[in-house]
Amino acid sequence: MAELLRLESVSRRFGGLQAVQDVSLSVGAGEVLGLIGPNGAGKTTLVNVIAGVHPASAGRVVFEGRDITRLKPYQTARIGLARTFQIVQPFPEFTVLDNVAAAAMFSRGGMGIAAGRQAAAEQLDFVGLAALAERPAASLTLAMRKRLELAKALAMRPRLLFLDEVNAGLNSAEVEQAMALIRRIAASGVTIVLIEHLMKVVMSVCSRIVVLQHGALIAEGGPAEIVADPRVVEAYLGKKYAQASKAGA
Amino acid sequence: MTGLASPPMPRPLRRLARLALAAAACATALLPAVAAAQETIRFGAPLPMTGPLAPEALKQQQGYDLWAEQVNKAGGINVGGRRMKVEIVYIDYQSNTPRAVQAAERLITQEKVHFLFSPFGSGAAKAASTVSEKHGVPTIAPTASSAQVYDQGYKNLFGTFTPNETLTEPLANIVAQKAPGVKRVAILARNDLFPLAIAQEMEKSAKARGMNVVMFERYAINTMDHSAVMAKIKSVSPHWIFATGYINDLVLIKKQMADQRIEAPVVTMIAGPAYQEFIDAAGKGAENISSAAWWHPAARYKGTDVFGTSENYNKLFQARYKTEPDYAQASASVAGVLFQMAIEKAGTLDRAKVRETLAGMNVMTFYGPVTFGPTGQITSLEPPVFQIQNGRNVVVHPPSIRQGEFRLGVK
Amino acid sequence: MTTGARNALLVGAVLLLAALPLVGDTYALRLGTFACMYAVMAVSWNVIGGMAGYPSFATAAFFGLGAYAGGVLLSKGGGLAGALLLSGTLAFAGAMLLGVVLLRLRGHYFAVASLAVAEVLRELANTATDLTGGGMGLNIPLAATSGGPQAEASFYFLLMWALLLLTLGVVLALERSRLGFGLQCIRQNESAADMIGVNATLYKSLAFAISGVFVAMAGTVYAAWVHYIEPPDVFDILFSVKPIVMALLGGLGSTAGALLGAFAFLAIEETVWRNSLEIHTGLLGLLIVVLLLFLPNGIVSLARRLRGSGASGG
Amino acid sequence: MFLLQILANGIVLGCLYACIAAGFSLVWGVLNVINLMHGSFIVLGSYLAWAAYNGLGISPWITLLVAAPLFYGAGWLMQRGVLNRVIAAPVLVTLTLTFGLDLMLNNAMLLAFKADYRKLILDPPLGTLALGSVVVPVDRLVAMLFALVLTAALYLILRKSRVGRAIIAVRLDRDAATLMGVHVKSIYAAAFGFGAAMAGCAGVLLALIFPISPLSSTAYLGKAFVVCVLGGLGSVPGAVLGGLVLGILESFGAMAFGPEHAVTLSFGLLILFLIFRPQGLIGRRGFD
Repeated sequence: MAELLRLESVSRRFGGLQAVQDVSLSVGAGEVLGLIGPNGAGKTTLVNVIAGVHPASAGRVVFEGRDITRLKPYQTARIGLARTFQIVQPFPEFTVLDNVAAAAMFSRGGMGIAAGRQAAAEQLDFVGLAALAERPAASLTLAMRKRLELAKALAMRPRLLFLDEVNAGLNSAEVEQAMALIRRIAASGVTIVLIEHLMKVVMSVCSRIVVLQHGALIAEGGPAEIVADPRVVEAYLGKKYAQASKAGA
Repeated sequence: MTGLASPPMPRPLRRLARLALAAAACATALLPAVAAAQETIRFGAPLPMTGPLAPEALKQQQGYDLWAEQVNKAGGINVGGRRMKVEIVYIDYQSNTPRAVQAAERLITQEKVHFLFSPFGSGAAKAASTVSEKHGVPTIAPTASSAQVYDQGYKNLFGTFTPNETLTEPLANIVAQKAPGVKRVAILARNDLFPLAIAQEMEKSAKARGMNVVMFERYAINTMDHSAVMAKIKSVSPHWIFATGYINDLVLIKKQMADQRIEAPVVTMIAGPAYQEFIDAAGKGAENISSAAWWHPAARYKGTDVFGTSENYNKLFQARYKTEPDYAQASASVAGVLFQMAIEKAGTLDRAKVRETLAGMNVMTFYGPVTFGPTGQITSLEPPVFQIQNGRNVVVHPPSIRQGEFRLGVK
Repeated sequence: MTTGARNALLVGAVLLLAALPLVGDTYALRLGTFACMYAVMAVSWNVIGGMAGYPSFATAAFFGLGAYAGGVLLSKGGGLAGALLLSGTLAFAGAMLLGVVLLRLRGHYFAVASLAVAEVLRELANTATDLTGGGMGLNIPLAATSGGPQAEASFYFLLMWALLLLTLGVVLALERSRLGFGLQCIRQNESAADMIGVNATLYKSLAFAISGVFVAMAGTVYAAWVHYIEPPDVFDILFSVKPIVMALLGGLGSTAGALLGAFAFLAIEETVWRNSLEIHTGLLGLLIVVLLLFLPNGIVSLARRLRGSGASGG
Repeated sequence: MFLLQILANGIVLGCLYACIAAGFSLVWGVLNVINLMHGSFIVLGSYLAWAAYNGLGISPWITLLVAAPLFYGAGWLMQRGVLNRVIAAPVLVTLTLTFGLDLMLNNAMLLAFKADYRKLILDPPLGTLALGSVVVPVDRLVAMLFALVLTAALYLILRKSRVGRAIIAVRLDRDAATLMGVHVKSIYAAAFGFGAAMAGCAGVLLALIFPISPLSSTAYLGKAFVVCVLGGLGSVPGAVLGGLVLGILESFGAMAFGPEHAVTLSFGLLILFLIFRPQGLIGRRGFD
């Protein structure tokens, strides 16, 4: 499948801290790539680098053949790159509808307020929030806010969607619904990069998985291989378990 | 629209605050002033009672009040046979020029004053003169000496200070005569209409006598610290230091000159040494500082006005305010006197006629001979030059009222 | 009462104001001119302070810039229209340039920097004596309006009133436009706005420029009206603080609130100034404190609370 | 040569600026409130020294000791009573609120002391001291020394005393401090109290040098702003460094460009620092 995004030895430093180290990666169109790794591995930082929140200290980010390393967040948003936030970021005083309308209005192509609200209504139907359209965003529950984030990202008609721990804090029923939603989004042709801790979700939804630790890429491959890979187990559970799994496998 | 989180507050207090604010908000702002009683002549006097120029405003008010009391004690002004009392209407414009213009308009249209005194100082007087010109209200400016104030071609504006060069010329003459060695002049001026204008006149007068102006610096209004420019003055080692500003500026400058042990044969300051407050604040450092002003209590004029002679004015002022008058108070009083003489001569309160009489006036008052030039600024005064000698202002020029010799050396 | 209806009501009231020259004397016209001037400042400030949420204290800088730019052109014989155009473009361009740098700051830092801009401009006007007359002030010749004080007072009142209408027209249109929507996003959560494609730097600079252009033109009208200006008067810090108090008085964030706040503030200020010789500055301070402590949402909310209704106005 | 003289002027002035700014910087840094009344507090301190000296013959050095607790108490009360209500409010509200309070305070002083300039003239005038070609007025020198002592005292209080540690904790992380059992409300009041005390004492010192009037409060406030941003928010050593830099720059700047540009220079500097180095010369996001 055609290559959508390519990272060429991307790294990012904050003063002495090497947050992302020499990551090279490519994401094909239509894929659902899992991006996993222990806390503080640099997953969110990597997304921030790609989205332009923190420009890369070294290396190149290429999206659809175009170098977007130096682009600012609002520019990446306009060429089809969307992301949800780990900590939800709604516009508190706006209604749910206007939150999504804002995303539709200012992202790819851009549109007027009326058209924006029209597109927003459609996205709200898609994620099942239509009933709460007129409620202020600040009054939503956590699960509903996560869905609002999703609706906003979709309203940006993304070609590449980063879902940053969309299921964090949800109960099992809510996770099931979220997974169904992600599958429907993937089916609609959107390439997804899923940052996730819940192995259940990763194993069932992702077509390929990449593992990050201390800012560096330590493993890549299908779900089955990754789970068995000792380096991954060691990264998550420590050395002792790694030997056990190697011995047992 | 949730706006800001409203603070936790006991219910009754919040209801009280709401009512108070609502009442104030709908109070009608345009309530017309009480109708003017017919038998008094009302003079409008916008003054900077609050703000940086408050000390100067106080002096003008003392001059006006003394005149009004004397006139009313003598039975009021004779307007074509009818005796009318005098009333002065004050408005505070907070040393803010736009508000001075608004005050002038309010005095004319709301308070229905017959005549107007200008606000303090050249800048505000000039700004307000536009309003009195538009309404055709004769206005006398007791404290505006710069020619630029009278350069707008207005007919209704008159001033009781002669132009700035009438101060700097006699000063330059005396210094040239008494201290021929004075060749290097350093000028420090407050960046304001009157102080800067008179500094520029000083520069001309000094250059006209072959003196070399080695330094001409301006300092910003409200400057607290002059030590930098003091160092500059010291570096050019001038014979004559000429500083302009208002009382507090000049007290500060003198102290900081002493702080850096700056001495010079001649030190002149304009609009400070004439005031007793300056002498008290500057203390021993004020010795031998020279200055000039449009009037001095040592004057001996025989006038045909309500005060009569200069000595009588001094006596009345001393009795009322327990201190000797200076030129600012005298100028405010003479502004009232000139209105009185013009009204009595014209025999009417009609503004155009009173304006005519003022324009063509040629009288002698306790303040000196008064005739107004074509621009409305008085041209007939011969401002005295004086010097602070052991804590008192001593007149050194003109010879007719001289009290002492011009001395050199300021520590 | 929906926002649309309230805006229409207020614009209608402003239109009615045009009749003042027929009924009021020169002092009433002067008050009317000040009211329109304050309204232009409050409504303009609301674009950057209320809509974009950036606490700008630069209104005095724009006003002074407009007064001097227009004043200098007028004193050199230029026409009023030309002067208005000049000060408007200067303010717009200046604000756009300055905005790119200044609007990177947030909160206190932005407030202090915008305050300092007025200080620097005032000192520049003070020292550029040959251009601006410096501390000696600037003479602006009497505009060639024939007729007595009433005619001239009406002329300047109608001029300031027209400027207010222009400002209201632009700002009300802005409020409902895409730019207005984007500014609301920036105010609520700037990083989220970035992520969905809002060009925050450009939008903030535009808001800053619009908050300056009409204030500068008001400065020019003011200079022509008073015929003589000095740096400390037109760059007075009160011109930066009063519009904020008016917007707060009217209810932060809405153009109608700013407009209402401006007229209410003038009424209070005039009443206080007229009736107390000694303590009016103190009373003005008291008003600000009482307003901020007990009525943070301003008169708009006051009306709603007094009615006790839960109407969702605004 | 007179360059030495200018340097001396700059240093003496700088120390006074430091003392003026230290309290302002503390309040801004800890409470995140810009206290526009700071200038008026300083003028109030000057009036206290003037009244004590002319009225009761108490020398300014003693008034200094009285002023510290007096202003601390006044500041403490004002914070608890008024400012505490708007601590969490946006900068718009806190800045405008202190502006309103300043209008009231300034007007009250105008009524109480009239607007004429008061001057505190020490009976045996302290005269001037000559060190080689450099001449320094003794009253300024003594005021400078006291200013340094005061600033050092504040620094030590913040470093060594319990309330000082608590103030720093609140400045670094308000929520964490609350979790540690710090009663944040009274710490805010204490910080504001110290700010007011510093202003009052600075006022007593400045009474010796400058004429006293409610109208110079804006000049003091302007200096406090510039020095505080120059040195770094909430940092006492930052205030000292910022004060010295401003004092020296103003002295040399006035020489080079002329005295009327001193104000332009200082505010131009303020804008540049706000944009390129908001944390100031040595200030860090945390505390020093």
